[in-house]
Amino acid sequence: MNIQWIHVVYALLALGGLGAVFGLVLDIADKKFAVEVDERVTRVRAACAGANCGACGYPGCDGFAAAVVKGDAPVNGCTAGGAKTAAAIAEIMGVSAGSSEPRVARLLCQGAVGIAKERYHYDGYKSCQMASQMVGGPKMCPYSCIGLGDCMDVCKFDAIRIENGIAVFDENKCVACGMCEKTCPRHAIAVVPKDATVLVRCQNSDIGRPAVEACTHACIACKRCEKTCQYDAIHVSNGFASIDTSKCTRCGECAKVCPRGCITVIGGQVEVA
Amino acid sequence: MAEKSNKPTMRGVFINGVLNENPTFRLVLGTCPTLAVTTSAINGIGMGLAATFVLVCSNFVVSCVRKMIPDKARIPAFIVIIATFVTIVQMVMQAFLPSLYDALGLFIPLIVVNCIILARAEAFASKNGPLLSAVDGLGMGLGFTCSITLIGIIRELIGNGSVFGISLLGASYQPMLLFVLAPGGFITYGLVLGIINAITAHRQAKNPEKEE
Amino acid sequence: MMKSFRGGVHPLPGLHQGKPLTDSKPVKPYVSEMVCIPLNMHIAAAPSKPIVKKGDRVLMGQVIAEAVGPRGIPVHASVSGTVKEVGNVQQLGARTSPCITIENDFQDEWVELHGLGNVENCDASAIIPAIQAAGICGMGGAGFPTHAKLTLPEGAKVDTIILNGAECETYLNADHRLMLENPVRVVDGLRAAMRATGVENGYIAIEDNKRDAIAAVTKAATGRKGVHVVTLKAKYPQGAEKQIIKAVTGREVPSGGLPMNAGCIVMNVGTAAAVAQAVIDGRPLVERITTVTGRVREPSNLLLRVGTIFLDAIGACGGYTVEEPGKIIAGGTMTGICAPNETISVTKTTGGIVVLNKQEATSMEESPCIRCSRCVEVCPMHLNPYKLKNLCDMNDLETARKNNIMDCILCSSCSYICPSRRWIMSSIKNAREIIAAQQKKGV
Amino acid sequence: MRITDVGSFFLFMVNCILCNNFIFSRFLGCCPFLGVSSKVQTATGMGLAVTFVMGIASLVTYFVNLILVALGLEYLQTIAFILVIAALVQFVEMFMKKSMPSLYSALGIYLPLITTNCAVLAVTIMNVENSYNLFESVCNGVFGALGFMLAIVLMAGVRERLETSDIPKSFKGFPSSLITAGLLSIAFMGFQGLVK
Amino acid sequence: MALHISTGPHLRSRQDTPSLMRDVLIALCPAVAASLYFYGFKALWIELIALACALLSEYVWQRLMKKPMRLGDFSAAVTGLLIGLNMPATVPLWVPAIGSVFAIIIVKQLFGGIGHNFLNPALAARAVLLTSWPSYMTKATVPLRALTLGFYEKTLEGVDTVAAATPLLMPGTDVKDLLFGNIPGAIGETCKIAILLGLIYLLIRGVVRWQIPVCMLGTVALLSWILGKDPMTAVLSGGVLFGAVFMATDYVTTPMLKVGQAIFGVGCGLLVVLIRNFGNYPEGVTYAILIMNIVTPLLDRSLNRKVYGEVKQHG
Repeated sequence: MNIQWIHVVYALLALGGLGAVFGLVLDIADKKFAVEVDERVTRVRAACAGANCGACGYPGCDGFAAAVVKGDAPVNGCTAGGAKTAAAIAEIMGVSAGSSEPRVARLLCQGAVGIAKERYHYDGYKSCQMASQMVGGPKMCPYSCIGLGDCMDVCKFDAIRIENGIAVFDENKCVACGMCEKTCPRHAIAVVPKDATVLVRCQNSDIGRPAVEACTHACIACKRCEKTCQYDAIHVSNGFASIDTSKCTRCGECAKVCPRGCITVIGGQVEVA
Repeated sequence: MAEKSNKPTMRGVFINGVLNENPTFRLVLGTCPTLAVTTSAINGIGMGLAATFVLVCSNFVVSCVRKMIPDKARIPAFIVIIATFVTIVQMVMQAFLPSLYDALGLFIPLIVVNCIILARAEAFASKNGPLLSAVDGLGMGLGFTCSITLIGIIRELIGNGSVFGISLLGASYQPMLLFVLAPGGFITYGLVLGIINAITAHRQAKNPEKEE
Repeated sequence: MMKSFRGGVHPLPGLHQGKPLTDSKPVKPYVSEMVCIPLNMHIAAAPSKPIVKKGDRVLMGQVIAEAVGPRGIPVHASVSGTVKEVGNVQQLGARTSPCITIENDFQDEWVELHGLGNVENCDASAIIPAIQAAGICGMGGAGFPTHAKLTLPEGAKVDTIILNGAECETYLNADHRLMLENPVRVVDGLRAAMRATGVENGYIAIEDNKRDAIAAVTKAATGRKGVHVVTLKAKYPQGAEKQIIKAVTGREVPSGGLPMNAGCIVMNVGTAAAVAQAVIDGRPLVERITTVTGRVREPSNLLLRVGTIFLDAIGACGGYTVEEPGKIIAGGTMTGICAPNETISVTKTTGGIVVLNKQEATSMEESPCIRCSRCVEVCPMHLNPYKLKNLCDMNDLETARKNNIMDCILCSSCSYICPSRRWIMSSIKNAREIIAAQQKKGV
Repeated sequence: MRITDVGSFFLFMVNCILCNNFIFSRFLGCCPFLGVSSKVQTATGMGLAVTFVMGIASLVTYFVNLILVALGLEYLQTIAFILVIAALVQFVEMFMKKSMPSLYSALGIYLPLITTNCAVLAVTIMNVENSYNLFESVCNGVFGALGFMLAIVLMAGVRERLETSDIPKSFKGFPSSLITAGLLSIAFMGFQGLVK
Repeated sequence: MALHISTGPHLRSRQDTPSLMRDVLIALCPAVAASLYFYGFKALWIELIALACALLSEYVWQRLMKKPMRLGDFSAAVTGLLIGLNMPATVPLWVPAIGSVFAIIIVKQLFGGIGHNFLNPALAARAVLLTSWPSYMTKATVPLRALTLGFYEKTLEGVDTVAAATPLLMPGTDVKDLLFGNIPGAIGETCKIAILLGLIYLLIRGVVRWQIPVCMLGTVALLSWILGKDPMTAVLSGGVLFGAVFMATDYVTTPMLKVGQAIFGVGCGLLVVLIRNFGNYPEGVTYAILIMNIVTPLLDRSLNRKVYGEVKQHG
């Protein structure tokens, strides 16, 4: 085979020439036009798949990296990079997953249909915020879960559903982001440690009759739990009892003495300390 | 990032490419060839194999030279490597498979800018050893090939009544021309993607532990 | 010539259906055995402070709670009798309201009244204090203290007072009957307000579906200085402050501004009549005309004492025609507020009590927007309600704010017209409350 | 098709923008088309940036091709062109960042994405294959890119609207975008044959 | 007793989605009647099949996806009937069936069902059928002198691709024929009088606003006149009138503001003339409206009107 070596030389020269010219120009340009960038952006940029594919919805990997650092884009936004890239970016941004003790959102109300008394039949726009503004709310208890699902709408993890007129949380899906807690107009949701299994599930500040009339499971501030607790972990203030989780031993004694059934033990098992 | 158990194995990397991170259906990369050349199953296979070849070779070479290339020149260097292999494929096809070459046309040189290849070079080959990178390229490439062949089969079957040029649906079948035209490409891809998502979601719902 | 604004709901069948029930019924007085008078009938920082206690005997017109703050107004006993209770009762607010319950002795024994005399000759500077002392607040619905409205801040240039006799709300005829039966009082009230503020132009704006009232008021207004009667096109919300200003004067109230910024003061005709009584006779505001209508046996226009319990007022109209009412609305069906039970009180702002049956009261399910653009057509503020609703649903309040969500007047026209039965106004209202709360927090 | 006079110039334009739209009938540039079309604003920026780069790339590669032809190195076309484009994009980006910050903030961020936009490489290769002259090459680049821009902006408009839609869960994201693109492309078939 | 409580308005307008769609169905009745008169039972079959398939696909989808059943809003029925009326009489019955399924499943339900489709489902289906089986879709049946001689059908095999929009090819077609529908075309779109009756009904019932049909027809007439064609023929031939009355006025896919609607109408008219006179397709109405459907979100986005109160302070 007769190889025309001269063509190879041409090819090498041409490509080399192109490469050299562009390399030189770009190098000069890089120095001349250098602009300061946030160091984290560079690192996130390096962690990306770097294909500039645009699959993340941002204009290029640089755009994505900038957005991540700004907090606009999720750390797992780089679809091309997959899970590993997401983990790497998460590390740079310092939002690594399994950090502290697991927390979970729980509803501090048991006012389901038939338990909390109905004040009126709310028939309007499905929004707790709206209903809570309207003549005292649809349930007699002005501290109850309204059950129109504002929390469900804001939950990005599909962890909340409305059953029997109150919110029900899926412990496995909940990531304790706290959106529901912020949204609830009645402040009836709290993000608590997952192992805080003994909870006072009522925040009715009324004492005595109004509380009794509002809901069969309303705390009436009778202080029996306070007297029973050997660990000084449960106290009545503002008209309802609340538990200090750091002192609570999850013994569940308080739940046994509560005449209104507003203290619950999750899982039904009472752990003896 | 749990490092200990996650050391990439050959098999793992390969499966990852074909299934878990299937470039077409999971990462949705390289959409242009997926849409453009899948008017028939044979075109799909041709395109897929060409891309696989480029992927394997470029991943291997990139991985070999990854320590020599300065960071700034990384992307241009990768592109040159990829372009070289694409040119080789182009020439080979032109010589031995002229009809396929004509059918794929412009999209052979455009393998250069197929996001999958550059993405794998950046994300995998520049961080892993040559052999592993080649396997990754093979996995990704075969994943790509299978996917676009599938789309090609569907489009050819509905739009032409045949698969790989063999008439399947009989003479009385009135082909739905739309599917071999441009809109059909988008719609088929979209529908297949949606259905695959639905199946995955269904399977995940059934046994959430198995698939992560 | 009929004046109007752009947008609004034209009187379709269904919207004005309630008017004929009571538009030809003369006003009848009705007094109940007991009244429960809320102390926060007006918009103010704090409710009025009770100065009577349980067991006290009070005379009609006696101050039972005194004004708190510069915008506050006193509350007067609307019957003579014995105070039964001073305490919190659930009214229409989000929380319970302080109320004074008085058992009527049917003596109607008045306290001594000191009027200023003729509105044209009396001391102009005494008018506003007299209005405050009479406890007058806007009777159209919002309940803004009238003396505060008429007290212009330094540098405000107001040249027009508009009396709002549009009564565009469905079902209600209280203002209509007032203008028909007592037009002179209405004109007197306007003159008093004009003299108190030194404004030269006064308009009484009435919708063209109240021809008889227009005739009566025109007759009463002849020869009165600077008083004009304007005929407006009958459509909803013709009686909204901003729309009536646009219709009468052609001016627009700047976004976020008050009618004052357009050189106008807008007052309800009922308020004007109350002003006239306060100025001429020194009589405090203790009764008002309320249309009680809907599913009641004899829909009527009643002259009710402030604090009358809804159930009594409904009883005065023969009770319900249905076994169980579905909804009891304080006000008309467009912007009225639902009562949680039958025991709430008629206040200074209650223009009507509308009873709906169960079927009417059950709202239809929201279905997806079909982009029919009717909400855009009817919006009297020329907003894009469908867009705002979408933004609210997506929780994008920032963009909603940029799309002028705060300019919405909550007139409900969009929700009314929506063929998909979407709660457009409600979600806008909801979002506005959230935005307002955020802004408050931010400050 | 060639440009010979004003009339054919317009036909050429219509052909590039509407009839043979890069996205809807040629499937070029689909990645950014699907990726960067979620907001009208970003889509417009992307479209303008592509127009800019494709114009310049057509111009530069025209001369590069002359060199290659002169040296008999046509087979290096792909490598040479992609190199030129990559370098060009990077250079333009750096240049813009420093000297035209306002323009950069509007367009610059899209530039890196363009290197892998196959439309750019495709247009340069098409120019060569159709043996367009310099003017035709640049026109082809610019008008082709305008067609891309039209497509991506329309797509972004539709997608913004679909944001509130209740799309079935497994069809959210790419699948619905692809079907949207398919439907848009059906509509665009109406433009076929405008230029014969 | 628990009273109901909601925010206002406590009573709503009587016009709701089902009633609007029902009005559209009623407005289509004259066109249906005309199709029966000209094409006999074949037309009925086509319409019924299209209707049934549309309703069935909607039902099956909502059932499978566990979505609220919305068959009662009649929107699927309108889509189905429109597809049926858009078929030529010679079409095999499976063609409208596929059209209906495509329209409901892919164009409408995949994007979330009623109110969320960005293309008119009936038109998109027609475009799909037109591209997929052009030979069936453009074969025009001519009810020659149908009015004078009763049912008289003739298939113009020779002039397949001739178009509905070029009735002047048929010797002896005059404005009267155009008006009464004695011309080739789809079964529902030939009889202009029936369509105008529908338009009048829709306008009286306040279902559609005049902006879109008037702007579209006006633009077609004006541009045709400028191009030296008879504006009357241009407006009355082909599917322009049908499209302007029933397709371009579809709420979901048209702009919200009046200005936008006017622009939409003008755009449709412009594209119709453009495609008719310069494009591959004899009948541009389908594509013209589809293209304007796509532009609609941008029109909605960019057009704004002056909000009340955006003025300087008085005095």
